[in-house]
Amino acid sequence: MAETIIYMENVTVNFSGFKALKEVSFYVDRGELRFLIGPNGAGKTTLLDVICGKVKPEKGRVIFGDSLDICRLSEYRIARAGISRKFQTPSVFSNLTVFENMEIALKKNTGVLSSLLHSLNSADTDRIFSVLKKVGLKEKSNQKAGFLSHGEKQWLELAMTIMQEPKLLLVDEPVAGMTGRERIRTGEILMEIANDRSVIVVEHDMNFVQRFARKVTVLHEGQIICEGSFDRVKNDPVVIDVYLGRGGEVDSHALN
Amino acid sequence: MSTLEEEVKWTAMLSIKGIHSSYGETVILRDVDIEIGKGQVVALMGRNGVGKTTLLKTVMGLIQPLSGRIIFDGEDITGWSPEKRAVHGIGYVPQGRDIFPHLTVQENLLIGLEARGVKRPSIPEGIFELFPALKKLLSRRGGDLSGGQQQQLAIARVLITEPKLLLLDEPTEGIQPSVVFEIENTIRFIKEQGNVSILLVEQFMEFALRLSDFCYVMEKGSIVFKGAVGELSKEEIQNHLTI
Amino acid sequence: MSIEIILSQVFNGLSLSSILLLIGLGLSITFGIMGVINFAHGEFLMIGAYTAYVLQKVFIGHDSGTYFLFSLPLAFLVAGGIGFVMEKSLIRFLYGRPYESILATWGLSLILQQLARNIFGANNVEVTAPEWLRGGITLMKGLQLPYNRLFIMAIAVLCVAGMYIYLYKSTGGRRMRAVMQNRDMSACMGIKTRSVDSLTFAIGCGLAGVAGSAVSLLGSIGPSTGQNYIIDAFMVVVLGGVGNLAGTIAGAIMIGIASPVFEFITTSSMGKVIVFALVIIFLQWKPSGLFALKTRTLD
Amino acid sequence: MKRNWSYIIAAIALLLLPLVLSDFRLNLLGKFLTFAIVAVAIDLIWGYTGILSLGHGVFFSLGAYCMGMYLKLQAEELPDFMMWSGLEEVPWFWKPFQHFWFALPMAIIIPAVFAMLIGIPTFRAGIRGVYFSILTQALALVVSIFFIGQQPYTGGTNGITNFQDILGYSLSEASTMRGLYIITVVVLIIIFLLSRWLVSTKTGRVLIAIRDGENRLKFLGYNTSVFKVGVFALSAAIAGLAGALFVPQVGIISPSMMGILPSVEMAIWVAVGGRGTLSGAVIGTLVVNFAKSYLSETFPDVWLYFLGALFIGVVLFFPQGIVGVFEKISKRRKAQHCLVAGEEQV
Repeated sequence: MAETIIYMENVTVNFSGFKALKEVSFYVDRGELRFLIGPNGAGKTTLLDVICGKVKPEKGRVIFGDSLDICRLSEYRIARAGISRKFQTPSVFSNLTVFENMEIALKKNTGVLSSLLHSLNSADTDRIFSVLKKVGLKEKSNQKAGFLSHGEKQWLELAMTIMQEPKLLLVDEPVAGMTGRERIRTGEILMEIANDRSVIVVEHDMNFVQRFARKVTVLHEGQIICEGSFDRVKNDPVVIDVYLGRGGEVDSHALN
Repeated sequence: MSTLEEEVKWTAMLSIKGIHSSYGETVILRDVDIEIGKGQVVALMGRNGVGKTTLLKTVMGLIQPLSGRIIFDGEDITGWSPEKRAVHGIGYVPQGRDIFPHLTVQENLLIGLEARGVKRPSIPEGIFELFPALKKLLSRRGGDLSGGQQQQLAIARVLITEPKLLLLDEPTEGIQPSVVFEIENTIRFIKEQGNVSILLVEQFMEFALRLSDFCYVMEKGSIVFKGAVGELSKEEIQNHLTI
Repeated sequence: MSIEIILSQVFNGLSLSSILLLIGLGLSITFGIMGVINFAHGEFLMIGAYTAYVLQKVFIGHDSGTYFLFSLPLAFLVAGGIGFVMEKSLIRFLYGRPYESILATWGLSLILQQLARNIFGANNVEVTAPEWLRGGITLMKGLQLPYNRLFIMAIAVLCVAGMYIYLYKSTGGRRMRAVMQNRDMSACMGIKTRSVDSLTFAIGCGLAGVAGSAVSLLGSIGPSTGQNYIIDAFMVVVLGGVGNLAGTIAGAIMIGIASPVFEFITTSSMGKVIVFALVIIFLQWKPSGLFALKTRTLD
Repeated sequence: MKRNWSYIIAAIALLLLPLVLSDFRLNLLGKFLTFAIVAVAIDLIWGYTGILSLGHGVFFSLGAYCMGMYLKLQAEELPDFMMWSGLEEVPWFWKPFQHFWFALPMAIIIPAVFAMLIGIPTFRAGIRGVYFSILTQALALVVSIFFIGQQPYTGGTNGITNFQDILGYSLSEASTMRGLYIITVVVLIIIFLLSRWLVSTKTGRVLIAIRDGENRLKFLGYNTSVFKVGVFALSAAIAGLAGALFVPQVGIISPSMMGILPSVEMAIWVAVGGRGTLSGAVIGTLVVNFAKSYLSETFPDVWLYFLGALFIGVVLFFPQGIVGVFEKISKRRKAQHCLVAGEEQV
């Protein structure tokens, strides 16, 4: 199963002089759950932005699956090809109901005419409700998404990415601003999603990372400084220097 | 009302009473009380997203609290604009540093003095003694500096205006260890001068405890723990910082 | 087509560019710094033009040659002053609401036009150019550079130079750039952002006023004079990118030269169509304008 | 349910008005109702999709010119302005317009195609927000100047006028005018229902999603520019149809209907009524236009001040328009009702 799903080589991203990524090469295998960590401004979000087509790199190439060149595709084509993105701040459509948000996320009838003429069949509706149940939002399906709490919005967005049935899911700080119980819940949802697809997660919360991570990549100032199992990463002297050494977030007991 | 003001007038540089604050939709402060004495360094700790930055922004005036009062140097500043608070002596070093990217280092340094109406301002030499690295960078654009240099510039930019209260939001975040060491020395130097109070938001516990006299820990928008450094147990804080 | 004719069209274009530049600067800065689209900006040009007219009426019979030199700073002050009042009373409610600002400032423009109509009458009026601006330099046979157009270019160059010095060499300009780059942080440094806004808006309106008194040299002026330039000025901003000097200059030169040249080659109505089509084609290549700053926060 | 009933009552009332109103007033109302159709079209693209077009006067007028060409060719073999410009024959692209069956579909198709020509490059390049508004406004200017410049083919500044009959019915007969009025009401009802259906489908929800978060939608696999081009073209087509209904009732179409002022005014009708509510678009149009006809008849100078103040006032004080104000009142009443009921229970 060591097939590569994302193949990124020598990618450089330049924001008017500021290099957010410098010659980054990054590979993720099919079915992998990968965590990206690093200090603020290290380039984690930019890396996700490149993979989902939001940012076009100045140099380098990104191949998805066998041969799909990401850098040449528009965002919606990348999404249709099977890369889905959950943004850092919840970005659900607040004037639509929870159910309507899910309907929009359904990977079906995304053209102008088909969305005009086709309506949901009962299988679609069942699926929407079953996914909503999974994230605990079934009872709120008729509520406007704008009225959900912060945590619920995050879950709705995760549910929407499940509806997309992506081959690769990119998740940016899924537990920021959540309470302890919400975090565990979110982790469980993520693990379930990761069962049958590849997932890349950007996260600050090291306890969360430790609990759920299999393989970790550490970014610092636009470069990858370490990659490997959580144990390997946490003992890497460079990583400790620039990131973990700051303590605070990492429970020293947990590390030992 | 007046008793409260009188009560804090002689003891505290900053006194936050019963603040409720919301920022967008993400974080809400619930009934936060904090007090900082003259020349005191107070650490505010807590995990990501518990409301530390929101609290600093509320003190700076970037966010208006829903209720509660902020008393600074004997004056109730609750409804004041950020610029008025700045001129009255609150200096802010935000999390992303917020250097003006297209202004030179020199312009970044001068802008605070100019805003206070100083005619023909010049950069006091003392700043370069604290941050020798900045002297060589004066004509570079702020946006071209490295993270560590930006952090030093951000602190220098505020110190020039001689604030009575310094708000530091995670000064060590994303900074290489050698610069962290320099920043620690700078803060210690300021502390030893004794005329600037500091509210230091940090996740780096050791760093924060080395520098501060008193510490607060926040969780989900409320203060859950407080105590004088030296009397408190690190384990207890640790427990609040992890899940 | 002979070389002289083309050169004289380009020359005419440059004087149009100068006027568009003076209007575009204000538009671009107000959008960049406050997120307000000011559709009444053309009316500040109109105010400047009427300032020149009124001044001429007052000085009639006197030394009519020098009065015009006074009309330029006066137009700047009058238009800028009215702009300042407008900013304090209306524009400040529109910050960061570009759509709303379009409608509201459009309403403002209607009111200002109607005011001009009630004060000065609906018909156009003439401002006679001073003696020393008549005639021109003859470069070659069939190619004369009229003094009034040269004068307008000189004004534009002076104003842009002044703007440059203000922005990059003065403390006020530094504050303005700081607010444009990071409003919140500027406030935290003690900058009175609200006063910077009012001043910026006033300067933008003042520049449009200067453009207005320059326009009065080219032909008759009326309540809707501003309308003749505003759309082209917006094209300048769209082309040049928002909030920077270099882009506005480049955009103004492009639109200013392209309009008369294409209108000359084809017809005046066809020329407008071609220029519009070229703008749309250009935007395929650079959707956010010539000099857009690439930043991380585009959403 | 209650709302549906009020719609039905309003529709019946509109259909019965010919029995009550004078011919002059009826004609005026008919004209305003064609404007209301444009307003619904603008609401689709602005209120629901969040794209402010300031060039709908162009699409309206394109439709109107198509119908005007037909009417003109009914009246004269060689239109008078062509004769004055020295043309001896009707130009080839005018000829098919002598047939009603050609002119009417063209009044819908030409604006739609034109909107696509503008929409495809701009939306594909990712031009949005106020940039799009500015471009459409420039479009209004450019097209109106173009029409003025093409005197021999468009009638120049004067436009096309002096019509006689439509499909054999004389335009000077009151009964023809009444018929045209009824047709306008019926078309308005159909367009209204069509739009209501559209926003109730998934497409409608996609449009709202574009308004609230276009980027997010792209990452969900939607080619948002196709939707935007589609709704722009549809909106233009409806505006063109409205123009075709406008011409026979008013008797003239000239470039003054396609310039910037009428185009921006159309947006303000929607804003006054309330963006994002179809009924608001209709109500706003009628309110503003009756105010206009009253004020410009009685105090011609005041009208422009009033219009200007209206633009400013709506933006500053009533961003949700008339419908928004009513909704607020009814909500407050309901809340009070609940409160009273609650107190009684206690």
